[in-house]
Amino acid sequence: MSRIGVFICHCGENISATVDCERVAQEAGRLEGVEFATDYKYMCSDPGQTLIKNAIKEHHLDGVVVGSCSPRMHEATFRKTCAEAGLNPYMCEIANLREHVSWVHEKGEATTRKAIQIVTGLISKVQRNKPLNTIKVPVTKCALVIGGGIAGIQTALDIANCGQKVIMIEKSPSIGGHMSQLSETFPTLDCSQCILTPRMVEVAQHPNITLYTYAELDKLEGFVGNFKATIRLKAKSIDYSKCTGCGLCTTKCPNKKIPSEFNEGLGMRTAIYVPFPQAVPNKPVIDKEHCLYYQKGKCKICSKSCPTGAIEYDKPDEFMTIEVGAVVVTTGFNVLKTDFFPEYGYGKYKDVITGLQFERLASASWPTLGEIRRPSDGKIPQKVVFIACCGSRDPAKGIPYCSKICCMYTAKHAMLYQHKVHGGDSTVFYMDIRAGGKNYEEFVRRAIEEDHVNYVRGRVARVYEKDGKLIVKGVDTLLGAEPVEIEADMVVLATAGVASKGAEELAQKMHISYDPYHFFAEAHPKLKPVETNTAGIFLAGACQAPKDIPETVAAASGAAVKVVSLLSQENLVREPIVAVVNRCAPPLFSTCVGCFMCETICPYHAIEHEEIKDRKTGAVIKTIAKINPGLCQGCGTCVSFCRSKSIDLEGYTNEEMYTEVMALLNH
Amino acid sequence: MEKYIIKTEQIDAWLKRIIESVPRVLAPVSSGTKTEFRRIKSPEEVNNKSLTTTVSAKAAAFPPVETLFKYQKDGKDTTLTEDSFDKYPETVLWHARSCDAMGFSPLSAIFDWDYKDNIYDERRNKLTIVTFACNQSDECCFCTSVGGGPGNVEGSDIQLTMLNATDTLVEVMTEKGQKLVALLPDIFQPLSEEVDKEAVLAKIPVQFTKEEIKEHVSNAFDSPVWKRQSARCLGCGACAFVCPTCACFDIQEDAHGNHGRRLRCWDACGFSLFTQHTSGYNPRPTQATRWRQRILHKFSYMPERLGVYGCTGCGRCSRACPVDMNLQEHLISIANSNHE
Amino acid sequence: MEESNNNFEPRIIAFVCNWCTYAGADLTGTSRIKYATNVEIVRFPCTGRIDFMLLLKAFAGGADGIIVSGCHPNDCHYTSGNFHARRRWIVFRNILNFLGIDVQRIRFSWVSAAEGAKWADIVNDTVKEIRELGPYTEYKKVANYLDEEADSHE
Amino acid sequence: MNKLQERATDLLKGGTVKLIIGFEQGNNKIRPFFCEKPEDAEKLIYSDDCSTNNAVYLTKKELIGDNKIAIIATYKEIASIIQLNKENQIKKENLMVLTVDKDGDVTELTSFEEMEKFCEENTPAPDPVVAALIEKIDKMNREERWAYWKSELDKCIRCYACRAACPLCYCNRCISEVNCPQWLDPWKSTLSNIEWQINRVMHMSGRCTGCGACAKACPLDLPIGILTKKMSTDIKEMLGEGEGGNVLSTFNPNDKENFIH
Amino acid sequence: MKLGFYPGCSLQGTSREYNESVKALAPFFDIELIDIEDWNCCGATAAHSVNKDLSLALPTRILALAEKQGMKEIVVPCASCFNRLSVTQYELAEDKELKKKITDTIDMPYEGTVKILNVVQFIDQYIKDKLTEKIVKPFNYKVACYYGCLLVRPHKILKFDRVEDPTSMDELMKMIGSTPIEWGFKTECCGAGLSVSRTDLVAKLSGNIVKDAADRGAESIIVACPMCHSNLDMRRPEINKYLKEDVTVPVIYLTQAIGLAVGADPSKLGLQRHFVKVTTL
Repeated sequence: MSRIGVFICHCGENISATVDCERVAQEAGRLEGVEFATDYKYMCSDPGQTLIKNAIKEHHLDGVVVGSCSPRMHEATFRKTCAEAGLNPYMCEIANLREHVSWVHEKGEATTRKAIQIVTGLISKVQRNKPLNTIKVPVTKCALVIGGGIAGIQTALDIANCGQKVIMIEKSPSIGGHMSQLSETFPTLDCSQCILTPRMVEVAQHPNITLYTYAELDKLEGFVGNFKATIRLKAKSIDYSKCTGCGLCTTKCPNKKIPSEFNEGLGMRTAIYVPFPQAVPNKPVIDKEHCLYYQKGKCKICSKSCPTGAIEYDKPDEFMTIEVGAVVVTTGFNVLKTDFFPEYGYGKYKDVITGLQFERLASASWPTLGEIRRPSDGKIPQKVVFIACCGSRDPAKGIPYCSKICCMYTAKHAMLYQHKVHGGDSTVFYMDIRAGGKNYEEFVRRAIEEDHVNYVRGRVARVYEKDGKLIVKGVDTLLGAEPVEIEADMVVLATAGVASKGAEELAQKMHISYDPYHFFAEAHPKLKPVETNTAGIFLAGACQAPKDIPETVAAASGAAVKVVSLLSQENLVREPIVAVVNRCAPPLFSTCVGCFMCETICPYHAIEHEEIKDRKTGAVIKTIAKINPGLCQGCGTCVSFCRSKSIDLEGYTNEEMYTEVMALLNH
Repeated sequence: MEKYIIKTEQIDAWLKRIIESVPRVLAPVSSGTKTEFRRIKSPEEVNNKSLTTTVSAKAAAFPPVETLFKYQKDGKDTTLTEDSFDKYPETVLWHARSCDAMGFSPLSAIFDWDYKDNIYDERRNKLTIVTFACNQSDECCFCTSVGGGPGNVEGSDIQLTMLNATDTLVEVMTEKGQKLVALLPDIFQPLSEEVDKEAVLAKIPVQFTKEEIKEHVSNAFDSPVWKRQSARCLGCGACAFVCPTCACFDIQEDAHGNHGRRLRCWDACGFSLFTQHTSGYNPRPTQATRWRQRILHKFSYMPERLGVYGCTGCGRCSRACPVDMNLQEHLISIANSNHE
Repeated sequence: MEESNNNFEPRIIAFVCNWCTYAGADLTGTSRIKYATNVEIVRFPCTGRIDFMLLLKAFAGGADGIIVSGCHPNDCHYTSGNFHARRRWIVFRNILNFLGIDVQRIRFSWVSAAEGAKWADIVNDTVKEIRELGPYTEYKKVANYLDEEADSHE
Repeated sequence: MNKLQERATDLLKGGTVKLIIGFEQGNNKIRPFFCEKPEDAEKLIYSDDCSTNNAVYLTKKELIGDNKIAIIATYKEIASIIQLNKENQIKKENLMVLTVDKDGDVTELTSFEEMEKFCEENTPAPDPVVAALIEKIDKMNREERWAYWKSELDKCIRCYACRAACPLCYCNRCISEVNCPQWLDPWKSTLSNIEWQINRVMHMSGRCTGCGACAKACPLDLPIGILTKKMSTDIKEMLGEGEGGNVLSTFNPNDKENFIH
Repeated sequence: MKLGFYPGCSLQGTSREYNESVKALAPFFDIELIDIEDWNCCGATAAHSVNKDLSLALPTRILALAEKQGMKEIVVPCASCFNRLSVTQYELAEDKELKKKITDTIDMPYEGTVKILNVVQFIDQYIKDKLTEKIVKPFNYKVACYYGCLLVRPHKILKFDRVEDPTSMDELMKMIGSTPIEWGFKTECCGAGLSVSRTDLVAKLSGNIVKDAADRGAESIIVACPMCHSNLDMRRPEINKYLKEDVTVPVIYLTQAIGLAVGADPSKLGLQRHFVKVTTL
């Protein structure tokens, strides 16, 4: 027989003005299994809590129902009170007599009746409750940052500066990401390299950061605090311990006609190469696809020229397994290329380029030393057309979203062009100007007003070449939809920002969700913007959606704080409200029959396979589902889905809920 | 035993009178493809053509679920209430078959072998059974092999046999039966000359004897025959639930907070849960062991302990079985087997 | 058993999720919006946790109406519990309807934590509708058959 | 001996398989047959007239153990095997699926792709009786429907033959056997009979292959098969062709919600 | 090889040569094109701006007839007919209620199973493979392939080629020895809808197309749409007036060009019916 204590709070007069609290306590006291019932003015006050504590001790209560305000207010308070009196806190239930009764009903018999009913329901539930203990999960004190762009750099530095270890992996030979390709940054027009390079170096030198470039995530297992990541270290063909980064090899390499990724194909590189002068690490890798040795079997000129003998051919990719407590995904974005826009002639006409290519043209370093020269003949274009929203906001192109950064960088490009080509003429075709951000609108106005960039509101239908000119056919919607034709020397397309290549595959490896455009999905668009649905995996930057640099950096710092707050704990303490798969005696072991149809229902991928083995022979007798308590968040969807009722949710078990419902109905 | 002749066409008039006089009359009523014993309000409802009902007549005295007692808790006090026996109505079971009537004897043997089950006894005592001798049979029938027969009167209070298109023989075995005759005495003519009842009965060949089966199975506990025979058994409860002699029941609580009742409900030995212990251990872990139990119980344990066999050869289990676990076929094979 | 609909007070059980509708109902309280007393709330972590059997059991236990409410689509605290629940209800409602069980007596709704007023409306609306439909006698009759009939074998 | 019997003899003689689950002639009907000895192979027949779906035996460990077995399969069995596989209940390496064409030739379906293809090509025509009954019930008003089902399901004796006959009802513990809480009254009563059918149909949603074994197993011939049939049709209409079988463990953000206020 | 064939009105009137050339081409590849019996107007440009149901019912009837006559695929050379038939099939597949309404209207069973092929798809599927071996006289010219709009838009429904920069005709022309030019007018509007009412606009729009093709050295413009053809060909006097120059580049159907390449009799291809003489070829 249970010994339940019932405590009805008046909440001053908040409850007692409409509910006859004394009667509620009396009626509750008459119920089977109720050992003690009383009412009190302020149950949450010190004397109120003391009353509960004393009653627990005096009457040896094994369960408590407090009729008071909403559990969202004081459930934690009263559970703590119970715990202090030695009662398991999960043996305490709150009947919501204020928000759900006294504040929404008039004084009267029906109102008091309802209060009694609610208390009755919870008395029955608490009789079925089981004592639960918080779940403790040990934490591996190290974070994995995937992607070495500005988001990854910022995250890694912030975590490392808090004294936690970080492992960063970057798939290309150098960290830096897209930001390292940019010329100047809006809205300040400060040099991108100038602000980024010091941070790249800091990453490389930070004692708490281990950097692996040319490395990719191969596999991720485990759960929050306890991930096991397998990293593929792609063979660089260079022994970095010997390489001094002198660069001699790169000057000797005979294959010099490889379009440089860093320069977006506007410049060339060799097969053994450092992607850009400020690369971190500043040591070369061999691009096997273009290396004569790898392709044809002979050459080895680099090896001959290397003063330290650092070249090592034919080494396979290596795999490394690391244990980390948290993962931050900062894999960034891509811009649309290829012939996605045949009507604009990209790929067909050399002088139709993307915004990112323009960044390289405007960059003070490669490939034109900061002079705007068009790719076809190296001439300085006198008339440039910038087309915004190339792909973005165009459901027909499969990209209904706004790429967010294009308005600003297009204004920046036009401005840079006007600054560099005096007397040049620039036109921007746009849909809307979205310049929300600190100093952003002012920046665009400056382009228009001070630098006299010609802004035309309208779409471009087609770009074609005629007599050495690019004919841009568009429309000016502000002038009554007049067709506009501009003969341009160069056209710059503000192509949409899209999810980075392989994002979908990566998401599947990590079991995080992604949106229809393969951008990774945050756990909550507003309140959990850097978390994913998988506990312990965080996001920052443009892998989530197109973002500009300030936003990316802010998100990166946010993600870093989340990681640090996770790693700073010895153990993760979790509410024990998790699902469990039942176990029973042999020969059944569990009523779970292992259909695993629950696997797809769990938003957290918390359902794992557990093999039940014969103790002697080790043969697998049965494979059943097992809920990983580190991953389970306690939604209980699997519980009501399971046909054989083999899963139950602690704190909201089938029996507890069934009993509560039946007791509410006095059935 | 009194014997009468009644004009077949007058039977309905008699039944009508019985319905008017007796609180409950159960008779085979067809709905859809099946015929079952149902409470009737008029003779027209009866399906006179039906050979047997799907479910046997045992529910007339042993319902699928019945209340043993009710309880009410108030604080620390508990009040128990038993149903008044007045709740069980006087009942006439109309148009049953010999095999139905025969089934009540093993039932009574089980319910009364040491402790007298008042509830069962009361229902059984209030039951008057009017059987119709069978002039047809089907391939599942094997009453003659287990000591019964199409015109067997054991357990019947009255048996009717249609002699020809116009006349029906009425055999009254008991006082209860006589009471029914007395409801409309004018239509019964005393039997003037002996009639050949056997001639009109269905011919059901004897395939084996129950004693033979008993002898075979009593020593066959470890025989592989059980596994072989039960291989296709799906483990449902159809055979037990339709059987006229299966009396296994489960005690269940219909509990609702402070009140509830204790119930007796049909159970079936074919269910895997039937003998499962709380620990998870099951002494009859396979369908083969459950099938063995079924046969041994009916043909070995019951005759040994209660002196009565648990089978009337009605063939209901065979008809109900979704996978054609034909009892007669299996019994023949047991009878013909050497001890394995 | 038969109650006249005028003074019939329906008993309605509300199955709600903790994060949206329970909080929404709290807001109704803090906003002091009044509604009918006929509804009692059972709190679940998520609509995904609400077993369809509990709904049937509520009817069997004597409820005249049921409210099931959770987070709006895309707002689920657990991201997809409400989507799974919605599917379950789609199938469940169809089966009930085919069996002739009165699905009008089950009100499904999405009430967010900000929709205190909507919660009051839903409750009042449901109470009104159930009052018009009357007590769910036919279901209760089946549920209490051992009381109702002298002998089940009829 | 026909080709099937020859093949069976070979398989058993050669020890390729320990057991062949097939069909034999029973008492006026075709019934499942477990052929373990080559000399029994001549009893094997091929028929799609058996009311039992023999795939039901594939999840019975006590019968098949860890042995390699063969099943002589019709559309019904194959459709169930495909679904059982999706639910991790089939050890493909221990199962040989044989089917017989109209010329008596025996074909082994070695992959699930082949089985899917077989099912696509051999989908039986819908049962007009079932369709007519569904239509009739659909046309009733709610009260009539309730009266209909109440009277039909009142007859149910809870023998669970419907469950036993269903290849996809393979749970170690059925919800009807759960007693904490006692979701379903374990005795015959109209309410729990109805609740049992609701559970059965809900649990079958998206999984049911429509073999009709449940209805054929019912000793009382209750129209329970139309419940699963109706459910399958409704699901297809409302939720489209689900992937992986179970519509209730997946969702589409655009699922209809016209009933949600 | 037998295939269903829907000529439509244009191919019986202004574009007889298109019909003739498709039909002339077929025997070279052992294809028999069978007209849908009792076919009706597809409603083309007019119906859908007047009455939506009518604009769907007309093509549905055609497709229903094809189904009834056991056709699995039908060849629809007219781009406008192709467009209307495809759009109708799509809309009815998307909307069950609409399908019911329309099939009730035409009072014929309709499943929507017939595959609709435009002329390029037809050639791609049934002619392309054997084309190279059949060429007797390569069509060795510089050509401008002009697709117009009806063949490719709306892409969501037609799913044919690349909507902004189609290349399928260019590929075929390359196969028969031509050199297609790179140009920006492949899918520009010819003014079709205003063909009769605003010839001045047609002159302007079609003029720009013809001019660019000519300027880039095209010796002929290849089309697969009767509307395109009549605007670029029949309206040439107006065009030339607008352009203030005499552009003589002929406009010929894809099927005519291929027909010439495989050695069909030019008169059977209807080349004599053009307004802009094709003598230069």
